[in-house]
Amino acid sequence: MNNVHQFDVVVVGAGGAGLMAGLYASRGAKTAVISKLYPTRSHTGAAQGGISAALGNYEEDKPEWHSYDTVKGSDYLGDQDAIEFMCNEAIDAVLELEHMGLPFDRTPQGKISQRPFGGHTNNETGKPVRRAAHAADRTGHMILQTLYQQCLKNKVNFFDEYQVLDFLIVNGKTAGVIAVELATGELHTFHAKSVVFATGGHGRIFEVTSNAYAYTGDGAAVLLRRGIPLEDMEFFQFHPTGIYKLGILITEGVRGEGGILINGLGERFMPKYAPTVKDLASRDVVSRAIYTEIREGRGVNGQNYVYLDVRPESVIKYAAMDGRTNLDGTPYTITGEQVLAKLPDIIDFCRVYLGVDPITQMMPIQPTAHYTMGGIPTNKFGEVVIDENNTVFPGLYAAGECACVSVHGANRLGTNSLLDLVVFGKYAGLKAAEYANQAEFETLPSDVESAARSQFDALRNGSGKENAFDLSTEMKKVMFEEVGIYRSEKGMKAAIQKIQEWKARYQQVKVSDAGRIFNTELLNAWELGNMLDIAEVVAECALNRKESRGGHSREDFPNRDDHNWLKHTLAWKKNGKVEIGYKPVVITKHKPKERVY
Amino acid sequence: MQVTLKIFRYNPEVDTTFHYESYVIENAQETDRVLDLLEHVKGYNDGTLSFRRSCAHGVCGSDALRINGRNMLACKALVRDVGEKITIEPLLGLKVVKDLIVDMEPFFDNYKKVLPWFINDSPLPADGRERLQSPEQRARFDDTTKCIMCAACTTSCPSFWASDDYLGPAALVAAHRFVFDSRDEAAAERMEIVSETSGLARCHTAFNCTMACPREIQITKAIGELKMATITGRVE
Amino acid sequence: MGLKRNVSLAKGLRYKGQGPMLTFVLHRLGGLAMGIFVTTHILSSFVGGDVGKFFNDMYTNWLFQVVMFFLILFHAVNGLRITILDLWPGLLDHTREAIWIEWAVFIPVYGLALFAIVTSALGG
Amino acid sequence: MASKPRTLPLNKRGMNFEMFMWIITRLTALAMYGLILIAIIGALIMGARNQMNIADVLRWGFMPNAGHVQSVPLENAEAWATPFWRWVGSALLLVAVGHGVHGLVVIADDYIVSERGRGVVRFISIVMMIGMSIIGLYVLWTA
Repeated sequence: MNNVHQFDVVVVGAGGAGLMAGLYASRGAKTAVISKLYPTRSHTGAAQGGISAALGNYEEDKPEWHSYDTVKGSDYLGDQDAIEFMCNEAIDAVLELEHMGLPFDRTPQGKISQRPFGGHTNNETGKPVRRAAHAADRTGHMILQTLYQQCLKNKVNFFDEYQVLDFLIVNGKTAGVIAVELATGELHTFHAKSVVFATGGHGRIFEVTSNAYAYTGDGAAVLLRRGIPLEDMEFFQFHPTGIYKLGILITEGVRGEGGILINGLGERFMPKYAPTVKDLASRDVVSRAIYTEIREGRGVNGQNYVYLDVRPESVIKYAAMDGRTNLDGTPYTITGEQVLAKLPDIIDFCRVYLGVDPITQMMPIQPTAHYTMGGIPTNKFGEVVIDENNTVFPGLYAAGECACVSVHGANRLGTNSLLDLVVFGKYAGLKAAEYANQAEFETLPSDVESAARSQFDALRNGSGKENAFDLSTEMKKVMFEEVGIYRSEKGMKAAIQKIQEWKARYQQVKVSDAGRIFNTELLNAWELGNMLDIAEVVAECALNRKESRGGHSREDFPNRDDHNWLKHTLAWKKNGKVEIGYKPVVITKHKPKERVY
Repeated sequence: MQVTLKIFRYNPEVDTTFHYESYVIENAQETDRVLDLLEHVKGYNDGTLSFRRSCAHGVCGSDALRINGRNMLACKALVRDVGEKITIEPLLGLKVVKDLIVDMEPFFDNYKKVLPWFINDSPLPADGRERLQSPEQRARFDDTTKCIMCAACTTSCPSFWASDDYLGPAALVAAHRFVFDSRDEAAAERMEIVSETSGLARCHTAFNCTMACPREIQITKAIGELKMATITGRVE
Repeated sequence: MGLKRNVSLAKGLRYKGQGPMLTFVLHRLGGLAMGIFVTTHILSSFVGGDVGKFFNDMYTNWLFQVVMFFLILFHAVNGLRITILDLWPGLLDHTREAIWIEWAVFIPVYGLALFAIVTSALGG
Repeated sequence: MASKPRTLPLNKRGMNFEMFMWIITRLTALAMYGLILIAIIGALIMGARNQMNIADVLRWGFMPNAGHVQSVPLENAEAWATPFWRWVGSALLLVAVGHGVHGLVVIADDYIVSERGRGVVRFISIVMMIGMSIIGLYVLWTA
């Protein structure tokens, strides 16, 4: 027990939410931020579009409109009190980021520039409103950098490249976490009064994802093993156009400029699925359509991808067929230069990763796993709540993608993820410090590291019959196919069966690296264990929910069912089994109605 | 296609020095990232191979490596561009901890020296709104806000090879980002730091940093602007 | 623990820095060579006598001149490029182009010097 | 919009020995170009086109010292050894020694990091600079 550290507050994860929590907690309490990556490597940095707030820097906008748009986007599964809270906080949150030095783009008047985004509307006219504050197309990168810099300025204690393995509970209260220092392989005990989890999502359980390798759901899995439930895990957002195999996003803007989707037979297939808006249908509809084409063998060369075509001649041809016109009524046309000017980043990605020039060639794309709507249940102050009655677990907080407040409900609106992590990261940090300042340290038992140690020992002492890499590849493939965009009872039952098999096979995995220093093989194997646990919960929850809503689309239950399913799912892991409970959705102002855009 | 990887290996718990190990990958694609190949080797050839990675598409900066003798991100280097024989080595000028993993602490320490955070102690606008900044003032430092701190620049710099006392391109880029921000008030403090003997004067415009930058930041130019600022005092 | 931070000159030179790094290396080499050359030349002119004559005669060797002229001229042309780019940092956007221009200037000038040196060596 | 003057006062812009020498190195480079140009143009005016080969002109250009044209059969050797040329030569010498010695300091500073080590290098450099200047001037004015 040489490596024991004592802090009032320990923040696990150093992405946007973790850094925000660390920054706020450190102002009121002795705080440590533990991260398995250097903070600047966190996946917040990959976010592009913007962060929404009704600043009204170009035109009239109101937090109420922002709230309604978010509720509607969530397919009415979001908790409206939390959504209202977030949208009201949004303006101050974005202004605070500016005061911290974040280099937002500017309007000609010198104010923060904003751009329109899907689902952001003026509620009175129904027209798009410019609500997403942005810094070029690197808003997430700027938020991450700014928060990290402010943490350095405020001398926050960082433990970089420490992987948290276990959450300590003593007398039903938070007592700290156990982490392994990657550089030495030594276990460290962080004795704390309050702990904030901000560990991100779990998109890596799917084969094709826009998420980082680090997105393995560690935080959620660690808490799940300690009896904390997870909420709404069946809801996962798939983005229709990711670069083939890599999953890197290609923005909806490509289709906005007239790009069309083409299958392996050279046909434009979207009219079959969305006769009116065709290629510009909503994300879930397009994702489902692409996936159907692939499953029915009409992927390109029999592979699991289709083409996105934004070559000017194709755009002009199909625009003419659709009767698309410019504002003045002339037929819609576009030139290669205009494509290049409007979509510089996408073109750069395609050139680097595909060697494809979108102006002269078609882009191979497929739907990509993008965002975890569910997670560790919390209230709007980031306090983790562990049952149907929203009972707060003393000293435990969560924020960011790993948490489920729930403000995103069944489907997240673009730009709300960055807002989520800034607002709830801040409150989680504040509340954690507040709690720590009136609580006492719980006395740690002597064998505090044993649970964490035994997890590693199991991996070190496996029989070695199984290859972790194969297991993980198989899991990702099955999860993407059976618990992905389209879900059916048969497929999910098969997947759950498989998950049980993998979990058994996982016991046979052996880590060949016996070393302690940067044993990334051991770490990856441990992460695989987390992913298997999370995958199981995702599949069980998805099988359980017999309706289609937002990101959860069932072939056997294609409609939304408010009568039976307007409720949150809670999932516990008890005795090796997933147990499911429910929690009501908070509805204040906006009664559920059909969702049409 | 067949690709041969020659990878720098060093296990501190077993080896006294480094060696190179070759791995042949049979069904590689032209569009595979070098990172994909490393993952393949780790999955099937030798699980002990250690390297850092996270986002895998060039925005997190974890996997800066020396590939065929030149610094780049393994996730932005494709087989198509680097060829069928690929030599992969850790970054130069930082201690190798294990295989391709180097000790990043000196790099981050240098970064922290230039006060890489926004400083403005003047009162906020009375209405609590944003500090105003024109689009031109914002554009002035746009290039240097792109940095992801992957260290590809600093570890390609001959001056940094000579001594890690040199702040290095990445730290100077961070200084530039704030010095030329019209809202920031600590330009003078930063100029004093970067003009010390271990700062600007160690840049000899060898240009390796700019060539290595995966974000295509004009690093040499940013450093050049800081140098001229020490002479003219103009930081806008 | 871990390998020492150890970037030998040879290791550094093996970095594939391409054109700009080459100019940096040649510039430094030329500067060093000139430092040595000018110092010994001034000293030997000062000392005079047999020692001075020995060194000063060495400089008339045409092979020596071929190498020395290369280094001096390159240092001069490259130095001008560096000076211009340093004084107008905005031009550093065009370093690659500047280096092409630099070689375009250097090659004919050095060619002319080479021609003069070699013809005088062969002719007289 | 922020419109405070963004020009730092002289004592707050980081201007120190290093950066002063940095700009001096650039300026001396330009000065050398100017002086070499003067020397070559002067040589051409004095009739070098008929009397000298390219190598002789270049040697004179790099240092307009009468000693450098000793071996050339000149019509009017006097004109090549006037005080004017000795002054041009002296200027070139001083500028070159300053530029060169600082260049050596820069190289040394890359490798020598300690305050003490750098101090020693600076001391040696100053001694070298003064020594070389004096010897060089002596050679120039006595040639």
